[in-house]
Amino acid sequence: MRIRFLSGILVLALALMALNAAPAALAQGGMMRTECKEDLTGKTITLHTFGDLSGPFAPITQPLAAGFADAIKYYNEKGGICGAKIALQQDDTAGRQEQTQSLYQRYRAFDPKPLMLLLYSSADAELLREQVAEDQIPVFLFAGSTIGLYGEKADKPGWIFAGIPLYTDQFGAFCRWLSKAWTTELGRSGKPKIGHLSWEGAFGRSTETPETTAYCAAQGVEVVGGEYFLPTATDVTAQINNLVKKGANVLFTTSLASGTALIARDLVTLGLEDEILLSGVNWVLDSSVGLLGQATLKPDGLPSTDNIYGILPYVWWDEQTEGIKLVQEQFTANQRPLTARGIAYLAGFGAVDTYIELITRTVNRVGFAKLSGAEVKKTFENFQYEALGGVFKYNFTETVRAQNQVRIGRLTYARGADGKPVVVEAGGRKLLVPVVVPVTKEFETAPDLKPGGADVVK
Amino acid sequence: MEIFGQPGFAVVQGLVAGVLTGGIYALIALGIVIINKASGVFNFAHGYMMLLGALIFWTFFQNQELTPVVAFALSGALLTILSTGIRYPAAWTRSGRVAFIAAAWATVGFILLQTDNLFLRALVGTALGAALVGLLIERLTIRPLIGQPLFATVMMTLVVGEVLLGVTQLTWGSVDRSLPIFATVNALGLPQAYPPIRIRDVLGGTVVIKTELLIAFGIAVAAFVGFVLFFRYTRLGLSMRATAENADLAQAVGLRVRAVLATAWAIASVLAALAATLYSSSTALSITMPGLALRVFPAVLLGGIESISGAFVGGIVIGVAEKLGTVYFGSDVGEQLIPFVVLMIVLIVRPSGLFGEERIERV
Amino acid sequence: MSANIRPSGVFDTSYAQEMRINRTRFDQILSAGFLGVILALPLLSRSGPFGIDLVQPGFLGTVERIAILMIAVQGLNLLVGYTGQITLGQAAFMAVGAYGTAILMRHGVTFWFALPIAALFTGLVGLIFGLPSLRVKGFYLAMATLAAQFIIPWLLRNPLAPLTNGASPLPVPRADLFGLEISGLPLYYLLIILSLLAMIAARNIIRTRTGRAFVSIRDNDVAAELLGINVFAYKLRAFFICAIYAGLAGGLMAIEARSLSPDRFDLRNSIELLAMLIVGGTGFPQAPIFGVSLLTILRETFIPSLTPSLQEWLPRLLPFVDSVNINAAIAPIIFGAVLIAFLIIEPRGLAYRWEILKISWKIRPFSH
Amino acid sequence: MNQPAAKLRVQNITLRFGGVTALNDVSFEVYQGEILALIGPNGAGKTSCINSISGFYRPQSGRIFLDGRDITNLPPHQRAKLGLSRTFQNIALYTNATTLDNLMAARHIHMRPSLIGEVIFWGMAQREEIKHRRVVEEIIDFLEMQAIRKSIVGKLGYGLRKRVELGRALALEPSVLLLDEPMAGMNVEEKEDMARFILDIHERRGVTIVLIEHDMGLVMDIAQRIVVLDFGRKIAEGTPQEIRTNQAVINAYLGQAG
Repeated sequence: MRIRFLSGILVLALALMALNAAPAALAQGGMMRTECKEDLTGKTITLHTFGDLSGPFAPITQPLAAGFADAIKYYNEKGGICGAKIALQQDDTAGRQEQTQSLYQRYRAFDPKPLMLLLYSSADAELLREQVAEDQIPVFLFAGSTIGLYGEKADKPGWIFAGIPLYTDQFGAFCRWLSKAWTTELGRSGKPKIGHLSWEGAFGRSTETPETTAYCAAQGVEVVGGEYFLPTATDVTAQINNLVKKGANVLFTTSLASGTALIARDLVTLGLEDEILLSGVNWVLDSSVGLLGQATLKPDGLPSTDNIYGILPYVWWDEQTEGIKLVQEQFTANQRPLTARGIAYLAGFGAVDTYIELITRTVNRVGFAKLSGAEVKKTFENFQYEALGGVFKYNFTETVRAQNQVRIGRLTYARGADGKPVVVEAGGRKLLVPVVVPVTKEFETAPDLKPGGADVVK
Repeated sequence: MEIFGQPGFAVVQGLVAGVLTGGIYALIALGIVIINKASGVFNFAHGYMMLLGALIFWTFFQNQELTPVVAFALSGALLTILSTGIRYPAAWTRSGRVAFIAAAWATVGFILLQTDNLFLRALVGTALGAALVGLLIERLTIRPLIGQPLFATVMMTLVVGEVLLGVTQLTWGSVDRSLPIFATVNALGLPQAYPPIRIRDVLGGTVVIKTELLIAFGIAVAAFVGFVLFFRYTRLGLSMRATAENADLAQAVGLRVRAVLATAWAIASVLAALAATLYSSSTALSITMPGLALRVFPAVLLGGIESISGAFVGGIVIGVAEKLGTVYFGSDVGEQLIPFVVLMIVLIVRPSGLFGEERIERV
Repeated sequence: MSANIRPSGVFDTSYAQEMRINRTRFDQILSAGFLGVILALPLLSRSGPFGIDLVQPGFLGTVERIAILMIAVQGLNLLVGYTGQITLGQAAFMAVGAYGTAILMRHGVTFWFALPIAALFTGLVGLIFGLPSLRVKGFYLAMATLAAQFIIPWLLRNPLAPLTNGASPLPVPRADLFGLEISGLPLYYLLIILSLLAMIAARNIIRTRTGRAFVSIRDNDVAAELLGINVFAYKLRAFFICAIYAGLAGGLMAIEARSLSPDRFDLRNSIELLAMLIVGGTGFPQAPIFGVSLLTILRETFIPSLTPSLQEWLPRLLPFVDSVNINAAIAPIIFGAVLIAFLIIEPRGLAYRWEILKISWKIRPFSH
Repeated sequence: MNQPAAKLRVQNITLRFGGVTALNDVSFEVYQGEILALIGPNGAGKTSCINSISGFYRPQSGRIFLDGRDITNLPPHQRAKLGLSRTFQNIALYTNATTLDNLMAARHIHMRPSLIGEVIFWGMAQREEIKHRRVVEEIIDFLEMQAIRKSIVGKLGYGLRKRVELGRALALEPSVLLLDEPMAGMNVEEKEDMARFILDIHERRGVTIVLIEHDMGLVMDIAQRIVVLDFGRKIAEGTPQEIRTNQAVINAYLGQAG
């Protein structure tokens, strides 16, 4: 198995290099790590994380965990946190809330108390929001749950920080871009009308709030309604037909890879691939979507998942930066399968990098002896940092605790000099190589659409 | 043209999609019904057996490498099945049987090791692999509970599901996979799904039939016909029916109840793999698969928990109810509420299901 | 199913004495001791007054959840174990109790009213889903309750969304007693006491008229009807009581978790409650104590404490498997393997084993 | 004839299962305080008749009266409240409960319903328990079952289970007791015990008894009147002496040739 994965990755990497398919590298300096003021050699600092590793969100959390593991291995070789070794404490909740609760109570009681919790489920954050405030344990969350971060009325304790933009803000940013790009860049006529088509559940419904609908309307984008499907659905043609009947010409999805690929496939089935633009939150711009979507091709010969638009709040694998090079190197060295080459692995790697920076800065400020969750939170509340040399950009303040620098990206496939898609062979199968291209080159601040947020339309 | 206020073509589209999806539901239901028939146990592990079966198929279908160890193990499974499960014509001599087994073994080994026809290899490999899984489950977890309270056995199937989940995570991880089985190879050399069948101008619009779902439906129907014939005419099928009716009596007349039980599990496991593979080919092979089996429970009940034809009708009815419900009331009602409302209505009107047997009580 | 072997040397002088739950001194000491240990646990933890670090503070939360789930499983035991009606909807009934309590509290009703009102309301919902028991039995009835398991969360997610926050979490205010907030230790003791009362109440139901009617229905519903028991009415009563227990457990879960979401009450949870009952020993009064404790401690304490060392050692034993896959597989495989072993060794449940143990103790040194 | 008032009256009942007619226009009366035996060859409809009286089957036509009250449309549990009690051909005990609990369960209709009281089990509820426990203990003594008081009935032998079932039927304090083959499958000794119990019940408690039994000798000994069924029809009714010599009965038992 090893040899197969390895050869696949190598072929892929070679293909990418030879093609130079990626856009021009973003100008980035080297890795900007704060200098250590204190030498912590001989000590161990643990990174605490638990989440759904074996439940319904496992497709996205297992690559994330792979990212943690590889990053910790790599950074420990490079000196850890100011010489201190990074250890990982990780547990599986299987997506069960009781298990989250019990693991949290376990973690809370660790001696020393965790400096930070790394979580990756909206539901976990929502459950623990008040408890972590009581116990003074900050959380770094790789999900975009508005309620998790800000509570029901946006006034609740601020101990949770999100590594990706809130889903509501992502949707707002998409509306803003869509209204500008609709007739120009996208060359469409009429008005954009969005229909939500997402997974059932809190995650899938997180983008459809009164605030986002009003904001989009103010941007000239109408939200015509929402339809939902279960992760086990085989067919969403009925849902698509319903939304089309309501006038939707854009579908926005909040789902993971299999859900997005299913929608793309059914759009092609219904022959609507040219009429309807498919878009979604950051998870839809993932290699896994690009790989799954290849089974169905559009009449133009490209996979159904070609030209999905979405939020790209970080630098993608195809962009040439120092950070990406580093991640790619480690990815290859650890023989990760092609299917893991997505946002989750990147996020996992970036989270460890962020953790190191966070602890380093806190140690520099208060000294190792006084290191505590409360101090880490203070560092977080004034945290300007570009993780992995710019792959993730954080600009946290006391009131803005979610990453909010976004770009719009497009999922497509690598093409050769002749303009034709390139076919590579990996693991014994022929594949097109999914790439994500930023449509807007510059990062912009996403609108603030949490209840009572700055950009909420009154 | 409208039907009750909805565009006619959308209704027809919903109907078609419902029937085709229902075919896969029916196949899943069939697996659950067969185990229930043989042992009276409702199998909660079926969803996990599906996941495992589809992953086995994926392994054979997508990868060219296969260690001889796996091939050997699977042909060993065949050997076991042949030498214990099936009785050969009595006229065969001992050497004839040995030759037969050896030939079967060699053929399977050859198929499993060759890589030119991945589909055939995957078919044979999955059938054997899934059967082996079923046999192992039965032997290691179900058989020790023979004679114990039924509850314990039902519980055991739940636990087996948990272990199977762990095994799939350990071996395959959790990434979503694509499994394009019903596909041609396009100009780029990529597998490509057959284009959908479009029927234009049906009640004011175009109705689309997904080819892979249609093929899956065809296979499901074929499987059903096969099983109905199997239970009606083959010796093994008849003995399974007899055992289901009254295990003690079956034992008394010389049927091998344990062998029948093992066969039921092997068959159900193969059916689970088949259903899961067909399902995956129409969407993706995802770890959410076990959830699909839960959605099929209403179909099983609707048809009657011991009825094979009931499983088929139940699957189709639930599939159609879901899709038409979505067309008329939106997906949150159609897919999440309607199947269970239908279930409640059936239970109130006809408690034993559409095809279940009503039993007369005696004192 | 009381043991038919009586300890020698124990004589009852009145029927009242014979009917006691703890009839012998040994039983009394055992129960009192067990309860004492549970009540003393917080004092032995780091957060307790003596600063002793014998009990992990996280374990107290586990005991709280055991206490809550014991109530739900005891309800299930009355319905499934004693009346013989299967339900797959217990978690949905818990959801009704939990959301009912939370919604009432959010509208200013004090916890002490909200809980019983919500529990009673849950009882009524249970009655509705018990109606099919008029005509259907066994697994078909289970499926009617399966419908409850899907319809109730659907109602919570969709039409009731203005009250429940839909699929999003619903924050629950803190319970208070005369202005004093109930959290930490008081919450712990509240949960233990209520759980204990619920156990005693169930035990009392079991040993009196209603309980005997339940058992009659389970063992022979035809005979029960012909001998004067209104079978349907008593089935409904069983559903009602079972749902009240579920509602009670749900309401307590609401104030323990402080945040509710429909996902917490899905079919998986219902099935797991049944699993706890079966592991505990269906139809034994002690089943909830054994079953809930075993499964919860296994999942919440045993597996997490094994995980770090397994995460370290397994990748070395299985170098060809990705360590991430190993981490994801640890919990389900251990959980499953332990239960498989358990089911094969004692398929009738821990309480059954316990009875056998007690009998063999009484008649020692003879084995029969 | 100067007969006492009819305790139980079966009037023209007809019972069909699909195409099979189990009872065809059967009528008879059971008088207060007598032992009536219901006999007939296998499949004659005896058990169907008992089942119809106790309410398990609903006849398509005909009426049934208890103490002059029409009970045809009452559900079985209400008939039990009016004083009908029965045993079953294939013992139908609560197999996983003890003898004591089986008998206590039959006290159901005599106990005051109070769920709240039971939950608390204090004061009245407890006194109520003890009161009925005394009644049950009397029956246990009467039927000589002291040794098996706390045994799970599922583990008892056949003869004892029959006795427990009789005890359970008695614990209901019935005015009419329907016994469906109480002595089937017993040895001579057990049969004698059972016959003694039945006679005792009849004499000491004044219970009206309807009995199905195959053992003609016994029937002739203990029954005061006999009703004979054949193929769902009543073919004879009368004292043991009359039945013994009735040609129709002889034909039914020995076949038409006789």
